[in-house]
Amino acid sequence: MSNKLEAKEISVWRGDNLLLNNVSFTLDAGEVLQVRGANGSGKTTLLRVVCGLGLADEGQVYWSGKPIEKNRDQYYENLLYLGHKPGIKPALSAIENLRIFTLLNGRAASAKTDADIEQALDELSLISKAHLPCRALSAGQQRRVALARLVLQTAKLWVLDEPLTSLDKAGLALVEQRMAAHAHSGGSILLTTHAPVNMAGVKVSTLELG
Amino acid sequence: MAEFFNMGGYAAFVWPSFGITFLVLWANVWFAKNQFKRVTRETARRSAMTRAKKQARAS
Amino acid sequence: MFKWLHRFGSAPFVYRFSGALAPWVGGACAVLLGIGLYLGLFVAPTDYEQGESYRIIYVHVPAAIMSMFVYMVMAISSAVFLIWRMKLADAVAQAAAPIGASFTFLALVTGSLWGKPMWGTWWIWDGRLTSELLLLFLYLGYMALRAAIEQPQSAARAAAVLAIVGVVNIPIIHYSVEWWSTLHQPATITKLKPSIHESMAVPLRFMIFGFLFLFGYVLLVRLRTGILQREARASWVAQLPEIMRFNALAPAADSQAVSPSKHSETKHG
Amino acid sequence: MNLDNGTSPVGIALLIKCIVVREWSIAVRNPGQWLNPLLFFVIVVSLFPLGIGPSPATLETIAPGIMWVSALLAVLLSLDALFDADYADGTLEQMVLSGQSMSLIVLAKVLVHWLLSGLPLLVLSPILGLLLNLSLDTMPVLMISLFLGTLTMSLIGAIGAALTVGLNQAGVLLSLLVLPLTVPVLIFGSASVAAAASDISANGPLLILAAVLILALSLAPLATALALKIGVSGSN
Repeated sequence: MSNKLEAKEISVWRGDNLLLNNVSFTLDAGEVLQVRGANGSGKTTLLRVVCGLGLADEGQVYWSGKPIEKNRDQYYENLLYLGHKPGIKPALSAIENLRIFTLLNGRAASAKTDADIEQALDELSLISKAHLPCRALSAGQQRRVALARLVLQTAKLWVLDEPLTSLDKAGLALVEQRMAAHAHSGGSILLTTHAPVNMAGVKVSTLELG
Repeated sequence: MAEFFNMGGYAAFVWPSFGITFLVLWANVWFAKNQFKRVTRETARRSAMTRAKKQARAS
Repeated sequence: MFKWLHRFGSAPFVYRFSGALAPWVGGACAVLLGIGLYLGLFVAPTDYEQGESYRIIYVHVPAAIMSMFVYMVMAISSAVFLIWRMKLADAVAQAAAPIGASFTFLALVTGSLWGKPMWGTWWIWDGRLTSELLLLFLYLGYMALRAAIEQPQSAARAAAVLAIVGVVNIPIIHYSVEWWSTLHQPATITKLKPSIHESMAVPLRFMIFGFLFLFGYVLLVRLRTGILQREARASWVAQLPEIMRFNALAPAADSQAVSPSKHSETKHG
Repeated sequence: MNLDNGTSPVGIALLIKCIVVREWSIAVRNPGQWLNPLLFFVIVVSLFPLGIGPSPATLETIAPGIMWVSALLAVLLSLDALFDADYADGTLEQMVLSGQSMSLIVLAKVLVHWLLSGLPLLVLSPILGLLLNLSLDTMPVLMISLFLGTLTMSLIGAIGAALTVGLNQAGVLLSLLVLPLTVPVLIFGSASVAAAASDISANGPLLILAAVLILALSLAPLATALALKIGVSGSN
């Protein structure tokens, strides 16, 4: 089975109101799916359920044909999640954070050396601040450190929760270019953004929520 | 009868322990039934609301 | 066999089954407690050593036994909930917790009321009473954790983990407290459970089963409440007579969107 | 829901080294996090003589209890920060999503937490023992029992910290959940020191302490890993 992500009739209740009502979608290799909807329409919840970080009241998420609870290792091996929370330790420097990240995501990625990390940081023009504790960086810069993981990890499926927030023009262009490259190389992306995403030569389907 | 209630001088311990026990047990029963009635009313309202929403979504 | 067991997984069946069972269990409890009390207070002879105060065992011992039994019920249903993901098992654990806490509290109160005439102090650091006190903390911790987490699903799973961690610790806590109490108190203090004559033991058995059926009755009522709370959105709940009755009575304006067309002759399944 | 993700794709030693280095560098840069519980321990121990009276005889009899209750509370104080910081900045989610065995990660984190909370208590305890008129020859037993006890306390406390991760006002709830579970450690810990103080061999309680430690070492990380996965999936 190819690396296909599929969600079937995902429903989530928050108390009495129906946050996600029977949401279904499939995401094949090389495809990009943009989840759109007003604030509070359940975009973040849907992404967290897809990553197995949240529990849906009804419905099931499948990765290459199998429910994600059954093949959790294989699924997480191919998954990169970027949530609202930056996912970096403010007390540690960018390089230390990324070193931990590449090691934790193991396998091929752990072959990444400090050189690769510095190269990734350079691409996001953070090399000058690589050794500063992330506490000292601005929100936009911290976001770039988190986004450096896109460069460093070989995950096939990207699940990105508003990756473009607090990024300047240069950062925006860079991330969109990275995403397009990922899609062309057979990777799939599930993302939420408010601004429309323009990726050269990539079919972007959208899923409307709420 | 008075001698019975005296409980051989231990009345001050036997009767309170029986009293407290059955008070607490009865409170358990009463609260359980009371909560059941309250939740039934609450569920009726919620299920009516849910059906209304589902019809609204379906139409 | 599994097919039969599986039916206990479906909420409507358990809801109706416990509804039918509850009155019988309640009746049996009343009968057992009645006989137990009558025998215990009127028929059982006076204890040569403790006089009449030994009659407190007719409430203390059942409460102590039930406090432990209910925690076991909670731990087992929590394990079933975590392993086989049966939502109803969690409803059982949630329903049982306050009852267990009440039994533990009763065991403590009656234990100290019983200890006063014998040792002159309201609280004695006897091994069993101290274990009961710690068991009460475990119950309170379980209920506090479940109340502290907003999302019902996470609260249920976290509380289940705590119940299982607790049940693993209970024997360790119990034996260390026993060891500790023998270490500090000379053995002269008589054990709380005196060796009692057969005629005194009969009422005790009635009382123990009376408490057991009382637990059964309150558990069934609270279980039904839990099922209603969890399945409020389900369609089978909407057809329940007690729910229809409310909707029919509700003022027209409130539920005009929902007008069960011919609610007069509805037959509930 | 399997409790553990099986053997970690990255070598176990490499994973533990990575977590230990991470925790150590965080702790070094934020000393308040682990220094405060030590100061708390010193202050609490020195409060007791003020409350109970300075007479050496009474102090000596209750010294084991004071040392142990204060050590327990000090470790409990430092448990709060075990997972809450990682939860708040999203690194906890990334760990769960990394596919590595959460129990190993938890074990590594708890060991570093113990190195920074339990071990310093150990080092400080003889000095405070003198404050409470404990004789010098009970010091070895005091340190051994604290070594076993504080490590067990960190492991069991980690379960409570994981269950209350992300909750506001988690500190109070954490102590309600964890303290009943640490009663055996308290009983055998202070009993061993009391035995040593009255020149009886303290081997019995110490061996039981070691047994409880091994039980905690093997089971606690599993429960903590499961509790963390539940805690992470709780928030949205």
